[in-house]
Amino acid sequence: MKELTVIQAIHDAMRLAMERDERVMLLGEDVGKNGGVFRASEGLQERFGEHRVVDTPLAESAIVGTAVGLAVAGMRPIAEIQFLGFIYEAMDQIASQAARIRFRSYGQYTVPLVIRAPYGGGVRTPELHSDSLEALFLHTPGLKVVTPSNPYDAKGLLLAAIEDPDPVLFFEPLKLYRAFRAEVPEDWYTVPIGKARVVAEGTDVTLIGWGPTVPVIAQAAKRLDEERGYSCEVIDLRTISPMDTDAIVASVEKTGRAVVVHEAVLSGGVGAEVAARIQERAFFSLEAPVVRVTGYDTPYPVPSIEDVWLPDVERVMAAVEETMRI
Amino acid sequence: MKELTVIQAIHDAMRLAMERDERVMLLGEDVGKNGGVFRASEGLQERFGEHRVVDTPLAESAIVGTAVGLAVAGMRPIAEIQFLGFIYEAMDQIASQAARIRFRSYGQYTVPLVIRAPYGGGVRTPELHSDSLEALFLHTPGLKVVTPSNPYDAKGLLLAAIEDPDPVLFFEPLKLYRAFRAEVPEDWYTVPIGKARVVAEGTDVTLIGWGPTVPVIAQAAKRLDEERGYSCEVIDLRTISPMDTDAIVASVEKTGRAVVVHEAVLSGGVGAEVAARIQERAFFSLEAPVVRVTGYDTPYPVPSIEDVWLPDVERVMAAVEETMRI
Amino acid sequence: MKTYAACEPVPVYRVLAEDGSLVGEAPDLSGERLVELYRWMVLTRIFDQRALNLQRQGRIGTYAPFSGQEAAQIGSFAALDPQDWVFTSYRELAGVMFHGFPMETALLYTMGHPEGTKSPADRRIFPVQIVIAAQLLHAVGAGWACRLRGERSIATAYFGDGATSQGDFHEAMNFAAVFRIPVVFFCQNNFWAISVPFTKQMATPTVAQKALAYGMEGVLVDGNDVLAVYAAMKRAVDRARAGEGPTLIEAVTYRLGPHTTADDPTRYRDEAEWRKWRDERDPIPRFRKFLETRGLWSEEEERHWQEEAKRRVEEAVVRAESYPKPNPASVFDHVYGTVPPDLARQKAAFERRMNRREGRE
Amino acid sequence: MKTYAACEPVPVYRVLAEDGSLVGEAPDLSGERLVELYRWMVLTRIFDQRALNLQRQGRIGTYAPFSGQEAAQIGSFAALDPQDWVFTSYRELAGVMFHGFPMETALLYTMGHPEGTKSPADRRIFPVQIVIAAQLLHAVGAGWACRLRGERSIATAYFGDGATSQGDFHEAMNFAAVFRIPVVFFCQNNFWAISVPFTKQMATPTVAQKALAYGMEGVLVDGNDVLAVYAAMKRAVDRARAGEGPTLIEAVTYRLGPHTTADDPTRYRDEAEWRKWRDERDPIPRFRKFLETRGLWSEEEERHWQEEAKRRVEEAVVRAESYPKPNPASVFDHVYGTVPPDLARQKAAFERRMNRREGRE
Ligand SMILES: Cc1ncc(C[n+]2csc(CCOP(=O)(O)OP(=O)(O)O)c2C)c(N)n1
Ligand SMILES: Cc1ncc(C[n+]2csc(CCOP(=O)(O)OP(=O)(O)O)c2C)c(N)n1
Ligand SMILES: [Mg+2]
Ligand SMILES: [Mg+2]
Repeated sequence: MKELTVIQAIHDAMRLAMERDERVMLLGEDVGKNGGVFRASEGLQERFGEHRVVDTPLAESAIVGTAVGLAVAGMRPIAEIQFLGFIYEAMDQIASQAARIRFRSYGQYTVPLVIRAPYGGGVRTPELHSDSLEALFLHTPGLKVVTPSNPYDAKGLLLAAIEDPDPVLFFEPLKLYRAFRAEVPEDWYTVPIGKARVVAEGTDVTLIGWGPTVPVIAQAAKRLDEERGYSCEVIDLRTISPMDTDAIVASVEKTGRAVVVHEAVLSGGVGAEVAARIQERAFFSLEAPVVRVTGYDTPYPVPSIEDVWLPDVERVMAAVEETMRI
Repeated sequence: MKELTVIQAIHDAMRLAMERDERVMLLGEDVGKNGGVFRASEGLQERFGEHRVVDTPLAESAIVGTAVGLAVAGMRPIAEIQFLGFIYEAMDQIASQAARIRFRSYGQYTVPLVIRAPYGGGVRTPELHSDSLEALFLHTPGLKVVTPSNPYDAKGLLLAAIEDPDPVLFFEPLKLYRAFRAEVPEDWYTVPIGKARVVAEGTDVTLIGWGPTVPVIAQAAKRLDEERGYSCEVIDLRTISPMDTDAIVASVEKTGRAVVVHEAVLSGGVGAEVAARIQERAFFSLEAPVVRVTGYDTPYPVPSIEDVWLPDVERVMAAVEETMRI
Repeated sequence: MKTYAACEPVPVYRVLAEDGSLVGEAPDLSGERLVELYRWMVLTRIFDQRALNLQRQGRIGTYAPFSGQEAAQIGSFAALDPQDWVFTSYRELAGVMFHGFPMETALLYTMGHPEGTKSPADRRIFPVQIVIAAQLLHAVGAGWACRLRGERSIATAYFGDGATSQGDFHEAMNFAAVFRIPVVFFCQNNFWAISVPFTKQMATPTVAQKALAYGMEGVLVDGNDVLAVYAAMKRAVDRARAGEGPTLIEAVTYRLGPHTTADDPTRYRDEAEWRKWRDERDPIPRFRKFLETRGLWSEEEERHWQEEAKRRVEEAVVRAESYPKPNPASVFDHVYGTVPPDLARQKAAFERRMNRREGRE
Repeated sequence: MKTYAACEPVPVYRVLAEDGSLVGEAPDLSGERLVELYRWMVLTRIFDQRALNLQRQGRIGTYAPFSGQEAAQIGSFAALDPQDWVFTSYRELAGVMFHGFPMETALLYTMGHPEGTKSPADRRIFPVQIVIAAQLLHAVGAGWACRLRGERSIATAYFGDGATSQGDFHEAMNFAAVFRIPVVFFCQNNFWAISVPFTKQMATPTVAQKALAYGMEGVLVDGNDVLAVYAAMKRAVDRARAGEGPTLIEAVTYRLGPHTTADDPTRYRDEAEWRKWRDERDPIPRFRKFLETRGLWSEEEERHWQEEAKRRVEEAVVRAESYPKPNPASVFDHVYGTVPPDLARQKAAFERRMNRREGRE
C-alpha cells in the first residue's frame, strides 16, 4: 500500500476507472493539458487521449448538460466544476435534469454521472472559491452527495460514485487536498455511498462532521479527552445524501448529546437536517439540544477574516462544553 | 375596502408602486402585452408604457442579471420568473450576484430588487411548474424570502419588498391566486418582512406553515378543535428568511409541541431549519419531537399522483395526533 | 473602420410554392414515401384537434398544440434513422409520433400519467423537455457519445424561437462546433414564444444566421414546405453522420393554435396575421396540391384517409383512457436505481396511508 | 442550398504598426493626452510587476497579472467619461486604475481586505467580478437604467475570450441588442482562458463576428495598439451615447504572465508563442516609438518617469500595508441594510468570542 494525499487518491481513482472502463471520461475546464488547477488529473490526458480527458470551453451548464447526454447515451462521464462556487451556473442541468431523468422517464433513461468539485475554505482564495454548498443538493431528490475527508475514502467513494447508476456529486475539501498522507490500497475498492463512518467511539457526546470539518472535530475530540476527560464519538458523515440517519441516531442514542459542524452557513445548512432527524428519531435519548457549529449567516468572508469565521477546534470545544453543562 | 383575491392584491401592489415611484418597473416573460400568464400584471403595460412593463426575451439569468444592474444603477425592478421551477437558470445571478453585492462592495452598492415567482402544487401543471424551492434561498445570506398566504399579506408584503433596500424573493402560491377573496385596503400599507403571523391562538400544539400550506394547517386546526378538542396555535411564517425565530419559539414554549408543514420535499427543507431552531431554543419546553409534514423525497410527481403526494389536512391531523400521543 | 455589421442574407430554401407548385428541386423520395408523409401530416393534425377537444372536455390536462407545424416536424423527422437520438420540447408531438412514439402514450402524458414519457424500446426518444433549451445540451452529449462509441447514429435537438435566447442554446451550439459533434439543431421559428413575438425575442432577421457566431452551418428553410424541410434536414443529418459537424436549421413556420390550452392568443396576436397563415400558408393543403398534381393523391383517398385517421386517433384515445391507473407508490421507485433506506421508510408510510385511505373509501 | 457558412472576414483595425509607425488614422488626441496614456501604461506595468513580486514575498494574496494588456485597457478606458459604469473581471486593473481606482485599494483587495473593492465616490466602478461573464448582464442593466433615467452615461463590460462561452455572455448580448442598450462589450482576447487556448474555446476565427448573431456591430481591433483601441472604443461609446445601441469589441492581445500567481503557464503554453508576443508585440515599446517619432517623449523622460512611477507604486504599497486592519465583526454589517435579529445574535456571540480570544492573547 502506498501513502497518498487526498488529491493523489482522487487521481488514482480516476486513472483506475479509465483503465478499467472505456466509457469513463473526464471533462471540464483545464482538466486536460493542465491536469486540472489542482492537478487532480495530471497526466491523464497524455495517457488516455484528448477524447477521454477533455478540455472544454468555459461553460458549466454545458459541461454538466453535455455530460448528462453522454451518460444517457452510454458513457460514464466525470464532469469537473473548477470550484463549487461556480456550480450555480449548472443548477438547472443538475437539479432539473440530471437528478430527474430517471424519474421523468419512468426508469427508462439513467444518468450515471459524477460531478467533481473542490470546495471549502481556509486557503485564502478569491471570492466564491471557498463556499460550501452541499446543502443545496440535499434538497434535490435523485442526487447523491458525497464528500471524503481522507485519502482512503476519497478513492473508495470516488470509485463507488463512478460505479453508481445515478448522478453523484463528489465534493472535494480543497484544504485537505495535500494536508496529509494515508495508506491507500493500489487496487480497485469502493467505500459504500450512504454510509457514515465512526472515526472514534465515545460515550458522552456525538460530534458530526464531513469533509473539511472532520479533522477539526477529530482534533477537538482528542483535546476534549485530554483536557476535560470527555469521551466524544466522532462521526464522518461521508455521504450527505442519502444521509445515514441510522448511524447518527444509533450514536446519539448512546451519547445523548450531539454537535454538528459544517463550514456552510448556518441557516438551511445540512446541520439543520441532521438536528431535525436526531430530534425526530432520538428525542427521548437527547439530554441537551443538538448544537450546530457552522459558518455564520453571511457570505463567505475575505481572506483576512476567514479564519475567525470558520468553525475551528476552539468553537467545537466550546460547543461541547455548552452541551455537556446541560 | 375591497375584497380581492391574492392575484388581484399582487396586481394592486404593483400598480400602486408604479404610480408612486417612477423607478419601479416590471420585467419578465409575457408580463407586458399578455399581462403575465396568471394576469398578475394585466393592463399595467398599457398604463405605464413599454419602458416600465417590459416583455423580455426568454432568459431567466438575463432577467435577473439585468435587473441587478438596473437596481444598482438606481431603478427599483421587479423581475418575474414565470414559474419558480425555472429559477435554477438564474441561480448564479441570484445567489452569487444579487445576494452578495452589498457585501462584496462593503456596502457601497445595493440591490433593491424584487423577484416574483409563482410556486406550489395542486393545480395539475406540467413538470417543474409546481416545485417549492424556498429552502434553497434560506441558505443564501443577503436574500430575503417572503411568501404570502392571503390577499392582505400579498399586497402588504409585496409593497414592503419593493421598499426594501435588499433583494427580496417574493414567492406566490399559485394554488391560492384565486382561491378566495379577502378585504384589502386600497392605499399603501406594508406588512413587515421578517415577522410571522399568529393565525389562530392555541395551547396544545403549534402548527407552522407558509404560503400554500397555511389554509391546510388552518383547516386542520379547525377540525382538530371540532373533532378532538385540541387547541392548535397556527403560525403563518410569511417570511422564510430572515426567519422569525422568536415568534416560533414563543409559541412552542407555550404549547410544547410543533408540527411544521411544507410542500417542498422533506430533506433539506425549511422544516429542518424550523425544527433545528425549535430544539435549540425551546428544548426544555418540548414534550415531543417536532414533526415535519412535507412532500416526500422524490421529484414532484405527475398530476395523476400529486394530490396524494402533497401534505393535506388529513396528514397534518395525523401528525398532530401522533405528537399529542407522546 | 470596417466592422461586422450585418451579414449577407441567404434566401429561404423552398421547394414548393404556397400554391403547391414546384419551385425548387424535389428531394429524392418515392411516391409512396411522399404519400406517407402526407398521411402523417393529416393524421397528426387530426390528433391535435382531437386533443384540444379532449382537453376542453376535461379528459386530458394542459396541452400544447402543434397545428401548422406538421411539415417542419414530419419533414425533418423523415430524414432520421430509427436509432438517432431525439431530444424535443413539448411541441414536437407530430414529429415524434411519426417517428414511432405511440399516440396513446402521448395522450397518457397529457393525462398526467407517469408512463406518458416512455419511448418505444427500439427508439431513442427522450422525454419531453419542459425547461426551455435544456435539451440542446443533452443532444450534444448524446451525439458526442455516438461518436465516441463508434455508432452511426447522430442526435437531434428540437426547440422554438424563444429557446434561442437561453444561455443553454449558446453553450450547446458552441460545444457542438468546438467538438464537431454529430448533432442537428432544429429550430421551429413559429414567430411566438407564448406572447412574445420574434421581433422582441431577438434583433436579427433570422435564427439561422446565429450559426455564424459558432463556426457552424446555418440553414434557413420554409418550415411549411415539407419537401424543403426534408431536404435541409437530410443534408444536415448526412453531414453529421459523415463527421462534418453540426448544423443549425431554422424552419420558418407558425403556430396556428394557442401556446397551450391555458393560453388565449387573441390577447397578443394580430388576427390578420393568424388568418393569413391559416388560410394561405397551411402546410397540409400545400403539400396535398403537389401530390394531386403528381397524381399521387385524390379527393377520394383524402376522404378515406380522413376517416381512417380519425379512427386511429379514437382507438388511441380508447387505449389511453383504459390504460391502468398508475400506482401512486411508484413515485418512490424511480428516484434512484435502488431505494435508499430513509426513502424506503417514506414509501412504507405512504403505502400504509394509502391502504388506510382505501379502507375508508 | 445556400447556407450561412462563413462570414466575410473584416481586417483587424490598426493605427500603429508593430514598429510604432503610423499605418492608419490617428485619433484626435492632444500630445498631452497621448503622453498621459503612455505614462499610465508604464505605471501600471510597473505596478503589475511589483504586485507579482509582493505576492512572491507573501505580502499579498493570489494576483492576476495584466502585463501585455495595458494598451487594450488604457486605450479603451480613455474613451470613457467619469460617470460611465464600469463592470470588469479580475484582469482589468490597469484600465480601472487609470480610470481612478486607487492603487492602494487594488492592493488591499489582493490582501483580502474587505475594503479592497470600494470605488471612489465620484466613479462608478463595480467590484471585481469573479464569476466569468456575470458582469455583462449587470452592465446591460446599468446601461438600461441610464437610459431610463435620462442620464448621458453609458455602461461597459470587460471580459476575456473564455467568457464568451458562457450563457450569460449570450443572454447579455441578446438583451442589449433587443433593447438597444447603451453598453459596450469589451472583450480582451488574450488567447488563453487559463490553459484553454482560443482555438479550443470556440470554432470561429474571431470573437467580433459573434455580433452577427445578435444584430449588433462587432469590431475587431489590435488590442496592443493603444490608438486603435481608443478609436474603436470612442466610436462605440459615442454610438451608445447617441442611442445607436450596443457594440461588441474584440481587442486582440496577449497575457504575458501567468493566469494568476497560482498558475504555471509553461505547462500548457508554447514558449515560442509567448516570446514572440513579449519581444515583438509588447504594446508599450510600440507606443513609445510612436511618441518618440512625434517628439513627444524622450529617453530622459522615460528614465524620469520610470523612477516616478516606481515611487508612486511604492507609496501605494506603503499606504496599503499601513491601512487599518479590518474589524472581523464587520462581516455581519453588509449582509443586509439592517442586521436582522438572529444575525445580530450571531454577531454578538462572535464579538464575545473575539473578545475572549483577545483576552487570552
Ligand atoms: C426555462 C424556462 N423558462 C420559461 C418557461 C415557460 N415557457 C414555456 S413555453 C415558453 C415559450 C417558448 O417559446 P418557443 O421557444 O418559441 O417555443 P414554442 O412554444 O413557440 O414552440 C415559455 C416562456 C419554461 N418552460 N422554461
Ligand atoms: C463561472 C466560472 N467558471 C470558472 C471560473 C474559473 N476561472 C477563473 S478565470 C478562468 C479563465 C478565464 O478566461 P478568460 O475569460 O479568457 O479571461 P482571462 O483570464 O484570459 O482574462 C476560469 C476558468 C470562474 N471564475 N467562473
Ligand atoms: Mg415559438
Ligand atoms: Mg483569456
